Amino acid sequence: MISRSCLGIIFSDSYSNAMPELTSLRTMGSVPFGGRYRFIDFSLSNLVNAGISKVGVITKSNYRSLMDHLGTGRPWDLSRKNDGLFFLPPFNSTLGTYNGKLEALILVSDFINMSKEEYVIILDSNIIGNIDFSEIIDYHREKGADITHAYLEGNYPEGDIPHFEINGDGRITKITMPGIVYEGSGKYGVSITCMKRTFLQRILNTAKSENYTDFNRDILLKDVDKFKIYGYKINNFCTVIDSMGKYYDSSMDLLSSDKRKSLFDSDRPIYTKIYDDMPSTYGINSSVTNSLIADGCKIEGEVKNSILFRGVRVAKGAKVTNSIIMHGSYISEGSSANAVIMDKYSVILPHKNISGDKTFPIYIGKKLVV
Amino acid sequence: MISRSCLGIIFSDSYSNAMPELTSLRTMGSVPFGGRYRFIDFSLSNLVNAGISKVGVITKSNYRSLMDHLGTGRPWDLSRKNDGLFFLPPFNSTLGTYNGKLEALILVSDFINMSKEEYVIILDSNIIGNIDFSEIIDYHREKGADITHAYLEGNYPEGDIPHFEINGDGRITKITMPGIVYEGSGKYGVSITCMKRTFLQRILNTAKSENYTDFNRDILLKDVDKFKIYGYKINNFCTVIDSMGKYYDSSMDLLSSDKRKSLFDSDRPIYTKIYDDMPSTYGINSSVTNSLIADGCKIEGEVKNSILFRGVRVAKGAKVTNSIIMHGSYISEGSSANAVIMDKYSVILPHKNISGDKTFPIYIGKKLVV
Amino acid sequence: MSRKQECIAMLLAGGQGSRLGILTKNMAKPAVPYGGKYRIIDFPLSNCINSGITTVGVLTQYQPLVLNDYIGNGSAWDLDRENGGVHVLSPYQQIKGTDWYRGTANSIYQNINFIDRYDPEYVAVLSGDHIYKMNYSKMLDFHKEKGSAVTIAMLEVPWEEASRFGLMFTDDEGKITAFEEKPKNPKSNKASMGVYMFTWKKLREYLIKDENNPNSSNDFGKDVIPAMHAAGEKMYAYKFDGYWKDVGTRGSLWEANLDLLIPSSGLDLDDPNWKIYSNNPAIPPAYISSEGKVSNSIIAGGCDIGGETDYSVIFSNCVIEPGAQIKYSIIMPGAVVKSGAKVFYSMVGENAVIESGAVVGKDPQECEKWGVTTVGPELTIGKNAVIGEDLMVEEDVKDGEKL
Amino acid sequence: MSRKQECIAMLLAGGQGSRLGILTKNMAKPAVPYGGKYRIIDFPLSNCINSGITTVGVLTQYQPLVLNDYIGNGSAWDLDRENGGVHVLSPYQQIKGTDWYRGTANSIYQNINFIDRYDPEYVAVLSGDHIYKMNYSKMLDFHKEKGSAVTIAMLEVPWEEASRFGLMFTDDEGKITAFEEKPKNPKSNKASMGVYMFTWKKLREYLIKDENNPNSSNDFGKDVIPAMHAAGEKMYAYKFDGYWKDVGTRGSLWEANLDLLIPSSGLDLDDPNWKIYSNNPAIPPAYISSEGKVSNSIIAGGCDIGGETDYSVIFSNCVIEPGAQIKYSIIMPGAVVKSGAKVFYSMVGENAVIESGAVVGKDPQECEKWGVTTVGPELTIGKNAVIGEDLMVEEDVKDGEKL
Repeated sequence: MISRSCLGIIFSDSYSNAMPELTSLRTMGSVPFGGRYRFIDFSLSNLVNAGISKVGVITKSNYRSLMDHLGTGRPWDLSRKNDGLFFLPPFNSTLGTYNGKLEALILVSDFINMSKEEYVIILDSNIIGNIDFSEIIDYHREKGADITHAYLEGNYPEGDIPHFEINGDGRITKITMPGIVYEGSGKYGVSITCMKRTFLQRILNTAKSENYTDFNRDILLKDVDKFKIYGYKINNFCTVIDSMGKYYDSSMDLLSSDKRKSLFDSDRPIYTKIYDDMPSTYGINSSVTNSLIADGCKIEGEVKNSILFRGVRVAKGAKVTNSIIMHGSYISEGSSANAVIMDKYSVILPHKNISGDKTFPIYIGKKLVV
Repeated sequence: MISRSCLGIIFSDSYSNAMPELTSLRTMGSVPFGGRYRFIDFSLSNLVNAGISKVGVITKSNYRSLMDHLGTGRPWDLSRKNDGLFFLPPFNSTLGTYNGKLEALILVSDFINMSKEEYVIILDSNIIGNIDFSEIIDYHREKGADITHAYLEGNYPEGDIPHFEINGDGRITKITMPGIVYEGSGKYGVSITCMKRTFLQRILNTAKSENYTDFNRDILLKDVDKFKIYGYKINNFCTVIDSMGKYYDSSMDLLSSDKRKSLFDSDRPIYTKIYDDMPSTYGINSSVTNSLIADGCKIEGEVKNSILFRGVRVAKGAKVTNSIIMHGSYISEGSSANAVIMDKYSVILPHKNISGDKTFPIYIGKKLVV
Repeated sequence: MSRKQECIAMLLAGGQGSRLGILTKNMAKPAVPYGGKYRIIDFPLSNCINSGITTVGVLTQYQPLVLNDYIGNGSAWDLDRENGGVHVLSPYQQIKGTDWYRGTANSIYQNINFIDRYDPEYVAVLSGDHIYKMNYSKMLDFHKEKGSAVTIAMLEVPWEEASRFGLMFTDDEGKITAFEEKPKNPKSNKASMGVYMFTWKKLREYLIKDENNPNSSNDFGKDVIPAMHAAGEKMYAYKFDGYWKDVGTRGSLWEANLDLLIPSSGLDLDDPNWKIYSNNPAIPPAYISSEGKVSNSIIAGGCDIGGETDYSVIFSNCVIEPGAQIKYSIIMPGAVVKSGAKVFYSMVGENAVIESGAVVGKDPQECEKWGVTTVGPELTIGKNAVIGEDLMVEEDVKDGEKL
Repeated sequence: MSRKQECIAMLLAGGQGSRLGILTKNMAKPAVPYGGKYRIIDFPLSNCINSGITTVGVLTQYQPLVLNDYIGNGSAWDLDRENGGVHVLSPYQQIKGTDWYRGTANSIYQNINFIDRYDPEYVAVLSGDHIYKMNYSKMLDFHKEKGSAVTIAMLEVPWEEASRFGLMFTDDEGKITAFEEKPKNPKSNKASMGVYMFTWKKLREYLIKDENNPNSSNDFGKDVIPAMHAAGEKMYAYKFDGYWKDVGTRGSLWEANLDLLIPSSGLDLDDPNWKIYSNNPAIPPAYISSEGKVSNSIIAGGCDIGGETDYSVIFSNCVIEPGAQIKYSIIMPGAVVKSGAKVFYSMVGENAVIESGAVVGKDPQECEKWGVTTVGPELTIGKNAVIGEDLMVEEDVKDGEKL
């Protein structure tokens, strides 16, 4: 086949409880990022840029904002007669929810069984990066792997993330789960896995009969010797966002030209829902430096080291520094915001000064007036 | 506006427990009907044929088959950048479900409040008819009604359906709810109502504060004097399917040329999902009379007074009479089916004779082999 | 807006198809109805999407309206894409004047800009008027494996028919060593199917050369392929052995329709793994009335059959009244055959009306030299009119008239 | 496939727009960029969808490729419809030969079949090259109320400019009593905006009459409207009083862009109830670097601004390097202005490159007779080259060259 025969499955809810502020009203997948995107845009765009045209999105709760964002899937060219975008709420679960990824996959196994694609890529929606998935599939095929797992190399992040030992051929020979906190550096997993669809079906059958629920614990750790698990190293800018600190730092990373250009590679665009705002206007006495400005903003004041989502207004004499200001928020005349994350439609009233610190940004909730 | 400014809201689940055989695995809206349709196709087509391009579908449970059927809404031209088709599962309900239509509407009031349309049409998905909704809106406007409620005239059907007394102007002056069984004839309600969107919002606010849940009991019956409720008479062929008997009889009605032509008016087509089967082939010794045959059938045997959905196979020497055979079912060599409703992918093995009666058709479940 | 595509397809749909006569008066040949619910172009378009080719240019300059209307946004074939999809490409006016497509090669030449937007490595050039199911991606694999400049799909035809085709000679590897164009005494039976897979860089180069050659007729078969051959480019033949039919004449169109009734013809439109998509109108299932007698026929949706049909293909929305007889005939969409009328061994165009008692066509056994009779679209054949064999009816026929 | 529509729109996008010179070398005028992220055609298309008109024919014969590519399947304007939607209509070959569009009226005449498929009661005929926001459905209401055969949108222009327009005289009811075409001494300041609402039955009749009139130039303004007037058809003027600008010249295109920076101009593209849709490329937000100095400007997505921009409109994906200066200028999509270059009172075409140290355009105060300088798309202006005022640059300019 000319288009790659691969199915995509995205977990839209992974780690949702890691960022309660941003995910109390939305799934992880619909958290705003980078001035005009939602987290899931990166996973979806990576899939479609690899020619994958059938994608299932597994949801658990609070998925309305995600449904609104994805709509018919058109911006990702996933509004298709055949294939396209499939919403997978926990239909068959009596509890209306699930525990662990294996259980979730078992609940949507109809979708997997009725697909015809040869391969499947399963990934989390909180992975921000521009990654060539067709390369992962090629690598998987070439190595004759059972499972290919993406990884990054560097200082271990916090969290119960698998650490890998990998041999010269790229095969993962040892996997450890560090518990919650870990020091040091090395190779650690990023939740992007590639398998043959039939292999996944086999795993799920086993999981079902053995009551397995956790992919990492019950499959990777247990069967690292039995299965040929290969590691695929991500060399591009890539960040997995699982805390507010990580969210803030990763956002600020986009002000670095190298990282921004690595993420927004024009050969593999990142698609998102279109809102048709007019381009931003900058007033006579405005001053904007080192900032990302989405469409529809009206800037009369000062903006520095910040990210403005669409439709943000910065009034005369207002000052925004080191901040992330989401859609439709308003910074009033004479007020200032430093190291602040303002959620959608929030307002800072005139002549108020809100200041956090880069290591401790202040979060202002959706529609809050401060 | 040139396109009518009206919002559509369909209850996909109404009366689901009235036909447990056909709705145990699907919502009412996705029950197959008429050889190639699902119930909801009629409501949806009536809405879009009146120029309505924003439709919310309220679901409760078992809505996967409905989601599969509706997809992106493309066959109804509802795959839109703005507007289009909106799936409304009980997002905000802690129970994941709702009681009564008012409660369901309250749960989706976000959707109603964020819409801009002037009017709203609310209807059930088990109404089979080709009805000009633009005429209903015009009538509603002309009468200056608060609520316009569609009705039929004739022998009262079974069930707790509102009976109307209507004055010369068309205004409903008295409403009675008969309880489960009722004799006689007259005017009775069909669950299609038209209101101003703002009027609906007002009703829902009241219902919320008063804990109303049932639209018929808590609004229609209570406020027949307070509100200007008008009746709109449906003159076309129209049937409300709320029992297996009604399902069978209404299906057989389609073999009548008049009723069929009233339902499939080429000026207002009924749209449905497209499957791209080839046209049906009729073998050398086949005999087909007084039957509706969808695409993709292969008929080698005898078919009489029956409705065959797409992809049905009738083997040599097999005989199908007075029956409804759904998608992909197979009637084997030398067997016969009389007054049978075969659900999807069911099989009658060779040389078996299954016979019900027109007043008591036999139901064969999905994928069952008999 | 346009992203790189490994392979795109260019579909030559330009032909007026004059041998189809009245059937193509108002539409290009690829828009001619086929098989009960299809049009000819459904086959290459479905082959494209099933092969994973999602960008298709349809080249046409002759009566594009019906074709345009039929293709619409391409959603019927899943070819409505934000990136790529199906595009109907008519010639356009340039500052220096207008260029009609002068030949098949010129039509691609004029759309080099369109192709370059997708920066493809390979371009499939397809005829728009054949009935066949083919996986172009397998042909592409073969093309890549051989490192070919152009790969030509090839079908072994019966020797007695070979002289009607462009023929190829190949070595054991499939490499093309020589060509022969419709020779009187064929020495090969390896016919070109009019399906080419080009390495775009090569094709682009030869198209520009061809355009600059004042002696060229700008045709693929006559000019570009021979030029590539002469220059020693690597050319391979890719063997195809399924059903393939050129429906360029009324006889072959009639035959190709009836082939659907012969299981052994090798043409299966019911394969769930290789669906043939078409632009379906919103119509109810077919109704066969109590008087209807249907045998060995294909009946499409929306029909109302009260008469007798035998060994025939009845397209969507036809009405065959009680007492009418259809035998060995093709009745195109929306046609009406009234009570007592007979249609034998004929093709009736879209929305034509055969009034009661009229007789159209004749059984070959009763003819000296039989040929299929064709009634043009939208025409009316009057009551009790009689129309013999091998005729092409291009205007209304009055009541009682005999032709 | 096509169902009845009360009102459809036909958009005249045919013009080469020669007064826009190099900017329309490779595209029809309606495809010219405007306002940072739009193209001119976004305005009539957005007006259509916002007015509830969901079937639009775009008539073009000049370089339709860019327009076709831009419009795509119409999804950007919510005009990708199974029934209706937007269709680009180029002239096509008929059996008897080809008909290029001979005039605005002839272009509609040639598409009577297209219109008839939707069986509309009303047809809006729109120019494709004006910037304005207008609710055609209100105009239709007026048209219906008056029982008019044709309603012409009318704008009261300043008396001193009136002589540039086709003018109308009306009675108190809005009924048109007389016309005057670009008179030297205007007696009316009621100008036609090139927006017509026709009762289709009437228009159809007059189009056929006009086509049969060998002396006609087949133009709406010159032939069809006067013929309807002469025959005593009811004609009304519908008054419009918002922002409206013909962007047919380089000067007016430049002006119309800068109008966006003047709040009092009356053009608001940020109204959520009347969005102007456009085909958005997938690009990240604009980045203003630490060296960037932006004042009184519009900056579109994907830009990387390191230099100084004042009173300018910078389109998508432009790069303004540190040390570059842009004043009172329009920089079209993808253009690059390198460090130390200056662009004053000019328009720079798509993907053009202004090398470092080059100077393009001049401040009017320093000129005798100022005019906007235009650099064509895809061109390169060499290092330290100097280009004066009121010039149209149609080819690359070498390093150090002075024009």
